[in-house]
Amino acid sequence: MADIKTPLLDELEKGPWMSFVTQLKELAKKKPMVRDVLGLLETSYEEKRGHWKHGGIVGVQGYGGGVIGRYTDIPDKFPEVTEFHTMRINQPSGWFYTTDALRQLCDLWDKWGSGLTNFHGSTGDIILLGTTTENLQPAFDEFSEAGWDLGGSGSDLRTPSCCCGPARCEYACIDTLDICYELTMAYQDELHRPMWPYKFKIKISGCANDCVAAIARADLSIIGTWRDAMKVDSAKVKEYADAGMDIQAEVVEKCPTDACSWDGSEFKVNNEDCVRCMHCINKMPKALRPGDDRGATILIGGKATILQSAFLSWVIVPFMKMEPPYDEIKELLENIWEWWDEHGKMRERVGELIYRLGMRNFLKAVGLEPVPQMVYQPRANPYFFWWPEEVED
Amino acid sequence: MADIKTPLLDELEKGPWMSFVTQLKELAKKKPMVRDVLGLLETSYEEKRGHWKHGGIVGVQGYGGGVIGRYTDIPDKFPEVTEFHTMRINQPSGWFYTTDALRQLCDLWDKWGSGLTNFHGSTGDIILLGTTTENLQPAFDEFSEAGWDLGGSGSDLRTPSCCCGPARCEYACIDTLDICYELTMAYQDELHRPMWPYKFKIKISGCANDCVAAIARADLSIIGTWRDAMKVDSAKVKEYADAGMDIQAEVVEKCPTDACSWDGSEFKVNNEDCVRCMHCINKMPKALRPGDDRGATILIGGKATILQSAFLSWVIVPFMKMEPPYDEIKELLENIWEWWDEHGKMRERVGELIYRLGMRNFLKAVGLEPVPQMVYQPRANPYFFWWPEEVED
Amino acid sequence: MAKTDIGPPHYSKFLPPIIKENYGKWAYHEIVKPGVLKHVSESGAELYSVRVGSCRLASVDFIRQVCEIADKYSDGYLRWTSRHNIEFLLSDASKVDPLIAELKEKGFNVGGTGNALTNIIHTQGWVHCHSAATDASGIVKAVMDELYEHFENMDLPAKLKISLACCLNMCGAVHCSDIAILGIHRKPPKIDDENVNKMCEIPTVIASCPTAAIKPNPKAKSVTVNEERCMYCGNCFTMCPAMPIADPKNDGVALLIGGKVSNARTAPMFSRLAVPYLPNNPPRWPEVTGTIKKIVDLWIANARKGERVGEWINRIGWEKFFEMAEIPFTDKHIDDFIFSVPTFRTTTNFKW
Amino acid sequence: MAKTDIGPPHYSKFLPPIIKENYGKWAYHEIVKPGVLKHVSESGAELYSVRVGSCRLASVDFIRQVCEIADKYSDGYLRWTSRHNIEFLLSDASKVDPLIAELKEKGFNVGGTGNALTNIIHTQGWVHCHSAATDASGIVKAVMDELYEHFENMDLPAKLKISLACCLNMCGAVHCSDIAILGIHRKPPKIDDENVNKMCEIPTVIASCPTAAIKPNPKAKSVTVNEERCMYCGNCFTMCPAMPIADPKNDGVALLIGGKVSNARTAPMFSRLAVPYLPNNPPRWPEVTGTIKKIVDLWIANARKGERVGEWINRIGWEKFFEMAEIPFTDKHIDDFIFSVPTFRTTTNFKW
Ligand code: SRM
Ligand code: SRM
Ligand code: SRM
Ligand code: SRM
Ligand code: SF4
Ligand code: SF4
Ligand code: SF4
Ligand code: SF4
Ligand code: SF4
Ligand code: SF4
Ligand code: SF4
Ligand code: SF4
Repeated sequence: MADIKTPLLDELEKGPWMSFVTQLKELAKKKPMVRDVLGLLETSYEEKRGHWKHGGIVGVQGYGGGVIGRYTDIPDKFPEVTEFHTMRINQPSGWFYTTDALRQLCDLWDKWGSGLTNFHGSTGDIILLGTTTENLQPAFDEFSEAGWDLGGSGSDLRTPSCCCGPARCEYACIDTLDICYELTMAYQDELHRPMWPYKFKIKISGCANDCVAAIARADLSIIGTWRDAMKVDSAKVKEYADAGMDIQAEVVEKCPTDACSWDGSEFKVNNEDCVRCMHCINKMPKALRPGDDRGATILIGGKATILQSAFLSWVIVPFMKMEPPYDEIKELLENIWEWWDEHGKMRERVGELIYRLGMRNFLKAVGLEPVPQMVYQPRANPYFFWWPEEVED
Repeated sequence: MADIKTPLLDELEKGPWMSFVTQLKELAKKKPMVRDVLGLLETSYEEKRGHWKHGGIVGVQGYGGGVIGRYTDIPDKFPEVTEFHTMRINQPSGWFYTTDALRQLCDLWDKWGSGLTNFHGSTGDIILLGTTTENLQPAFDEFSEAGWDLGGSGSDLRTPSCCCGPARCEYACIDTLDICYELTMAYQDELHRPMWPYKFKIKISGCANDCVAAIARADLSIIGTWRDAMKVDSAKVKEYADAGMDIQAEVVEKCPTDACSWDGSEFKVNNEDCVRCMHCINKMPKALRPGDDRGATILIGGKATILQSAFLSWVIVPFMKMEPPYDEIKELLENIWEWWDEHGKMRERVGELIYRLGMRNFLKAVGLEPVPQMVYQPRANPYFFWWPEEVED
Repeated sequence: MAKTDIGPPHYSKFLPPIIKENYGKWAYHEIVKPGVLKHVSESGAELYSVRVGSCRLASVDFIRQVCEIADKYSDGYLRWTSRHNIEFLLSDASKVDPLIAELKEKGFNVGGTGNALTNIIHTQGWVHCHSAATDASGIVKAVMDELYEHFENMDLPAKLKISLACCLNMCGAVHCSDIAILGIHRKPPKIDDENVNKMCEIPTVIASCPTAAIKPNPKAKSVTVNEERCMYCGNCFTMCPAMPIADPKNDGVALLIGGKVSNARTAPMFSRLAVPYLPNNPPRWPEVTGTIKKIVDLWIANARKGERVGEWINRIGWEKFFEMAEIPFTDKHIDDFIFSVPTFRTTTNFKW
Repeated sequence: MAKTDIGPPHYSKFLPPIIKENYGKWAYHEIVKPGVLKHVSESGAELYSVRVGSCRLASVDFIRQVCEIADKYSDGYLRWTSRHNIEFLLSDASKVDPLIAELKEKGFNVGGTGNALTNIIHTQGWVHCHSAATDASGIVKAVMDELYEHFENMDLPAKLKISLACCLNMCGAVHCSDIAILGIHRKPPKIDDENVNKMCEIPTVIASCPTAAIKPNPKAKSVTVNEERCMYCGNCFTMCPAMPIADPKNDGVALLIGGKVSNARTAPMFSRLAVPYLPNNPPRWPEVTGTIKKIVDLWIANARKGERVGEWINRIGWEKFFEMAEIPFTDKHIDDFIFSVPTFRTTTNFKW
C-alpha cells in the first residue's frame, strides 16, 4: 500500500483536543478505503473544495431509506472511494450501550465497511461512514441478525431521539427512553419506507432544558413538564445560600415571570405565575423539584433553514399525560401525518405547511382546540377568517 | 323643509360626552344637505349598513387630489346628498389657530358646503365634509384667496403633520412646526399632483413620546432626540421623591436599559446605556431634560394594514441634525421617492417595497450606510447576498 | 384663476404672544388638575392650556361657539390636539377657573390629560365613507359616555388611548392603540359579473386582494373569489363597486388591544386581537361598550402603576389575560398572515 | 432474507444495574469537578458519570479503546451524549479518580460539564458530503484547540454551545447555538445546460429554490438563475448535479451567534449573523478561530453570571455588541427574507 503524504492534515494532529486525523491515519494503515479518504480530504484541503457527488439511489431490500449514496468525483485519483455510502443504524434510546454491543457494531463495520463512524449523527443515528454498493445488503443482513436495524433517511419519519431522561436525570417528567422506543417501534413502516412530502423528526426531552434540542430540530417535540405545584425545600435553599450562592441575583432576578422569591428563610414559588422554565430548579436541584402531576407539552414545526428559513417548534398541546401505550400522542401523530401527507407540497415540512395554510386549518384537521398557549401574542392584523357555519346567510 | 324623525340617533343625544347628533340636528335646521345626512344616517342605523359609494373623479383645476368624491346610493330618498364630496384643507403646523382664522374657514364652508367638518382628519387636514361637484371650484377659489390650500389625497405626498413641539412642549428636540411647514412648502407639487405608486406620509414628533403617532402612521417619521448627556438636577429629583413619588419603582425599575439609578440623593444616568426613551424625563420634567446636541432619528415604512399588514416605521438614520433649510432630509426624501417611484408597484407603500426588495437595495439606492441601529437583531437566516464586486471571479 | 400651491398659512400667524416669546424655551410642565396643563418657561412665563373634548364631527356653529369662548378667555388663541381635543391657550392664570366654569356650564367636557382616557381617534363611518362596516361617531359617543369618568379623572394606571376605524383600511392609529375598535365584514363580496365587466379594471381588482383570493373569470369577463382565502377586507370593493361587501347581518366590530405608539419604556407595539366579533347594534352598541368597560376595569384592577394596557398584558401573559377577561380564545386569534410564525409560542414557557 | 423492521435494541439491555434500580428515582445531582457528574437517588445510591470529549468522526479502533476503558472502570457501561461526548457510568466512587488518571494519560479530554464549553455539534464537511462549503471536522478540531481551557474548566458565565454546519442545510443545531459556524457559498451555481437537460427534473429544480431565482430556459431545455435573487444556498445543486456551486475562491464560513435551545429563563432563540464571511483557510482556519476567540473573550469579560451569549447581547443591545466586538455591520446583517420586517427596529430606543 503506497504511503500518502498529508502535510496539511498533519497540522490537525497538534493541539490538546483529540485528533480525528490521527484516527484516520491509524485506520488507513489497514483500510485502503480510509487511505483514499485521507488522500481525498488532503486534496480538499489543498483545493478548498469537496469532492463528493450524489449518484443513483442505493439501499437494501425492503427499505426505502437508511442509506446515503455517495461517490467521489475524482475516482481516478481515489478509486477506493468511488463508492462511499453511509449506513444509518438506529441508536438505542438515550445512547446507552454496553461494551459488548459496541464491539459487535465495530466488528461488523470492520468487516463490511471502512471502519469509520460518526458517534453519532446529528439526528441521533449511529452513522457508519463508507461502504460499497455491493456490501450494503450483506452488511445489513448481519446487522439485522445481530439485532440492529436501519434508521431513517429521505422523505419519511426520521429516527426519533431522546435525552437520558429518567435513566440519569432527576428532572425528567416523562419516560423519554420508553416513549422514544415505543414510537420508534410503532412506526417502523413510516421510518423505513419514504412516502411523505419530506422528512419528519420527533425528539423527546424530559424537561424544559431540552437537552436534545427538540424545539430547534424536531418537527414534533415532546417535552416533559408538570401541572401542579413545584416542590420546595426551603432549608435546602438555605444550604445553597450558605454555600455562597446569591439566591436573589442568580435565581430570583432571573425568573422570567417574577414567580419566585427568597427572604433568607423561605423560598416561595407562585405556581400560577411559574412557567416551569427550570431555571430555579437548575440552580438548586437539591432544594427544588418538579411537581407530581407530570406529562408533556407537545410542539410542532421545528426545522432547519430550507426552504422558508428555520422554524422553532411551537406549542400545540400545552399538557398531555404520557403513559404507555401512549395512544394519545400516537393518534395525534397519525392525524398530523394524514393531513400533511394530503396537503403538503414536495419538500414542504409540516411547519411550512401550517404556515401556508394557517393554524386554523391545521387545528381543525387534527382535532385540537385553539388555546392562547399556542401563541406569544394574538394576531396584530385583522385578516381573519370565518367558517361558513359561523356567519348568517 | 319637512321635519325628519331620527329616533335611533336621538338616543345618542343622551350621556355626558358631547353629542354630534345635537350638532347635526342644529345644522339641519338651516342646511337641507345636513338634513339628508341625518336622514341617511338614521337609515344606516336602521339597516345596519352604509349608503355611500365611489363615483367619477372630482377635483379642482390644477390639482390631482385634495377632494374625495362621494355619492349616496339612495339619491331618490336623499337627493341633497346625491353628491357629498369632501375637501381636505391643509392645516397649519401644530393645529394652532386664531379665532379670526377659524371664523373665516367657517364662513367659507357655510357658504360653499354643508357646514359639517372634521377637526381634524386622521392625517391632520381640516376636513370639510359635504359639497357638490359644482361648488368645488368656486369654494377652492375663495379658500385660496383667503390663504388656505388643499391637502393631499390619492397617490401623492399626504399633508405632513407635527406635534406642538417647541411651541408648547419642553421636550421638543427639533422645531417640529418649522420642519413641517418647510417640507410642506418645498413639496407642494408632490402634495397636489398624484404621481406615485401610492400615498406617502410624513409626520414629525419633537421627541420619542411621538405625540403624532408617526411611527405607526407615517411612511417617513422624523423624531427628535439628542446625542449627548441628559441634563439631571438631582435636587429636583429629591423634590419629586419628597412629594411622594416612588422613584425606584416608578422610574428606575421601568427604565428599559437599567440606565438610571437613585440613591436618595443622586439621580445618575448612564448615558451610554440610555436609549432616550423619555420615561424618566416624563416622570420628572422639572428635574431631567434632554441634552443639548439635538437632532432627529429618521424612520421609514410605517403604514396601516393594507396590503401586507401594518408596519411600524423603522430606523434608517439614527441621528440627523435638523437645521433650516433642512437640506439633508430633503435630499434623503427625494432619493427615497425616486427609488420608490421607479420600483414600486401600484398600491405598494415604500415600506412594502423595501420588504420586497430588501433593505440592502434600498440603502444602496438612497446612499445610506447600514448600521445596527436599523434592526433589533441581525438576520437569523443565512440567505444573504453578495454584490458582484465583493466576490472574486 | 385662483392661486395654487400656496400651502398652509405660516404657523407663526397663529401663535399667541406668550408662545412666540417662549418658543423653544419651555422648561417644564405640571398638570394642575384634569384638563389643565401649565407650561413654565425658562423666562418664568406660564402658559395654561385647558383641554376640552370635542366630537370631531363638528359643525361650523360649534366652532364659532368655541371661538366665542376663546375670544373671551384666551385672547382668541386656541389649538386642536393630535387626538381632536381642543386646547385653549391662556397666559392669564386667573382666567383658568372662570373658563372651566363656563365650559362646564355649556356642556363642554374638560379633561383628557395625564393618566386619563383621552378622545377617541376615529374615522368617517356611515357618515361619509363607502367602505365602512360600522359607524364611527356613534360608537365613539357611546364608548365615551360609558367611560366618561376616566376622561375627567386622572386615576388610571396610565394613559388610555382608544381608537376606531370603520374598516380594514384602518385610517387612524387603531393598529397601535390601547384599545382599537375595528369595523369588519365577515363574508366575501358578492360578484355582479355584468357590472364588473363594465365598471372595473380587472387586473387592478386582482392586485388589490391581499390574500390573492381573486382570479380572473374570462368566460364572464369578470372575476371569481376563492372564498376560502377571502378575509373580507373590502379592498376589491374599493377598486370595484360591482363587488359589494356590506352585509347588515354579518358586519360588526372586532376589538384589538394592547398597542401603543410612544417609545417610553417599551417600543411601540401593535394592538392584538382580543374579540373577533361583536354585532353592530346601533344606536349604542351595548356589546361593544360593555366589553370595553370590562377590559378597562380589569386593567385598572390589575395593572401596576404606569403600565399601559399592553405592558400589563405582556407582563402577565396573554394566556392569563384571556382567562381573567373570560374572553374565549378562537382560531381567529392565531395569526395566519405573512408574519405569523414569529407570533407562535416556540417555548414551553407559558402559564396554565 | 434478513428480518426487517426489528427496530433498535431495547434500551433496557444497556442500562447498568444502578440505573435500572434507580430509574426515575434520581433526587439531585452535583458537579463534583469538571467532567464528573454525581447523581444521587432517593434510595441514596450514587451514580458517577465521567464525561469525555470525542471527535465524532471516530474509528472502530477508537471505540474499541473506549470499550476497554469502560470494561475496566464502569463494568462495561457507557453512553454518548446528545453532543457526541462519551460518558462512563460508574457506580463505584473510588474508581472515578483512577479512571480520570488513565483517561488523561491516554490523551482523552475530560470536561464539558456545567458552565463550560462542550463538544461542538457538527456535520460531514469534506469528509463525506457533496454539499459542503467548508470542512467540518477540521475547523472543529481547530476551534476546540483554541478554546480548550474552557472545556476543562467551568469558569464561563454560562454554558457555551458551539455548532458547525458545512452548508445552508444546517444539519445540526447551528440555527440555535451560542456560536454557529456555517459553511457558505457566495456565488450562484454555474449551469451546465447540457447536463441539466440530461440529469435533472426541471420542475423539481425550480421548486427547490427558496428565493424563486430559477426559471425554466425552454430553448436550452435547461434553467436560468436570476443572479440578483440567488443567495447561494446550493439547494438546486442537491437536486441537480449539473448546477455546481462549489467555488474555492469564494466559499468560506459565516458566524452566527446568540442562539439557545433551552427554555431556562428565556425562550429558545435563533443564532443571528455576526460575521458574514471568513475565508476557508485550511488546515487551521485561523480567521475563524481568532474571531470566535475574540467573541468568547468579550462575552467572558462582560456578561453577568449566568448569561448565555444571546442573553448578554440582548441585554446590552446588538448595536453595542458590534461596537465592542469591532465587527463591521453590513447590509448582509439586515434580514431580507420572509420574516424580515419584525426584525427592523421600529423604535427610537437604541444606543449610540
Ligand atoms: C449525517 C447528517 C449530518 C451529520 O454529520 O450528522 C446529515 C447529513 C445530510 N443531511 Fe441533514 N443530516 C443530519 C442531520 C440533520 C439535522 C439535525 C437533526 O436531525 O437533528 C438537520 C436539521 C433539522 C431539520 O431536519 O430541519 C438536517 C437538515 C438537513 C436539511 C434541511 C432540511 C430543512 O427542512 O431545512 C437537508 C436538505 C434536504 O433535506 O434536502 C439535509 C440533507 C442532508 C444530506 C442528506 C444532504 C444530501 O442532500 O445528500 C446529508 C447527507 C450527508 C452525508 O454525506 O451523509 N439535512 N440534517 C445528520 C443525520 C445523521 C443521523 O441520521 O443521525
Ligand atoms: C378622512 C380620513 C379618515 C378620517 O375620518 O379622518 C380617511 C379617509 C379615507 N381613507 Fe384613509 N383616511 C384618513 C387617514 C388615514 C390614516 C391616518 C393617517 O394618515 O395618519 C391611515 C393610516 C396610515 C396609513 O396611511 O397607512 C389611512 C389609511 C388608509 C388606507 C390604507 C392604506 C394602507 O396602506 O394600509 C386606505 C386604503 C386606500 O388607500 O385605498 C385609505 C383610504 C381612505 C379613503 C380614501 C377610502 C376610499 O378609498 O375612498 C377614505 C375616504 C373617506 C371619506 O369618505 O372621505 N386610508 N387613512 C383620513 C384623512 C383625513 C386627513 O386628510 O386628515
Ligand atoms: C397635545 C398633544 C400633542 C399635540 O401636538 O397635539 C400631547 C401633549 C403632551 N404629551 Fe403626548 N400629546 C398628544 C398626543 C400623544 C400621542 C398620540 C396619540 O395619542 O395618538 C402619544 C402616543 C400614544 C401612545 O403611546 O399610544 C403621546 C404620548 C405621550 C407620552 C407617553 C405616554 C406613555 O407613557 O406611553 C407622554 C409622557 C407622559 O405623559 O408621561 C406624553 C406627554 C405629553 C406632554 C406632557 C408633553 C409636554 O410636556 O407638554 C403633553 C401633555 C400630555 C397630557 O395630555 O397629559 N405624550 N401623546 C397630544 C394630545 C392628544 C390628546 O388630545 O389627548
Ligand atoms: C448529557 C446531556 C443529555 C443527554 O441525554 O445526552 C445533558 C445532561 C444534563 N443537562 Fe443538558 N444535557 C445535554 C445537552 C443539553 C442541550 C442540547 C445541546 O447542547 O445541544 C441543552 C440545550 C442547549 C441550549 O440551550 O442551547 C442543554 C441544556 C441544559 C440546561 C439549560 C442551560 C441554560 O441555562 O440555558 C441545563 C440546566 C443547567 O445546566 O443549569 C441542563 C442540565 C443538565 C443536567 C444538569 C441535568 C441533570 O440533572 O442531570 C445534566 C448535566 C449537565 C452538564 O453537562 O453540566 N441542560 N443540555 C447532554 C450533554 C451534552 C454534552 O455532552 O455537552
Ligand atoms: S432534558 Fe431535562 S430531563 Fe432530559 S437530560 Fe436534560 S435536564 Fe434531564
Ligand atoms: S421554574 Fe422558572 S418560572 Fe418557575 S419559578 Fe423557577 S425560575 Fe421562575
Ligand atoms: S412628541 Fe415630544 S415634543 Fe412633541 S408634544 Fe409630545 S412630548 Fe412634546
Ligand atoms: S430616558 Fe429612558 S432609557 Fe434613558 S435613563 Fe431615562 S428611562 Fe432610562
Ligand atoms: S377606516 Fe375605512 S371606512 Fe373608515 S374612513 Fe377609512 S377607508 Fe373609510
Ligand atoms: S374582500 Fe379582500 S380578501 Fe376578499 S376578495 Fe376582496 S380584496 Fe380579496
Ligand atoms: S450541513 Fe450541508 S454539507 Fe454538511 S452534512 Fe448537512 S447537507 Fe451536508
Ligand atoms: S443556489 Fe439556492 S438560491 Fe441560488 S439558484 Fe440555487 S436554489 Fe436558488
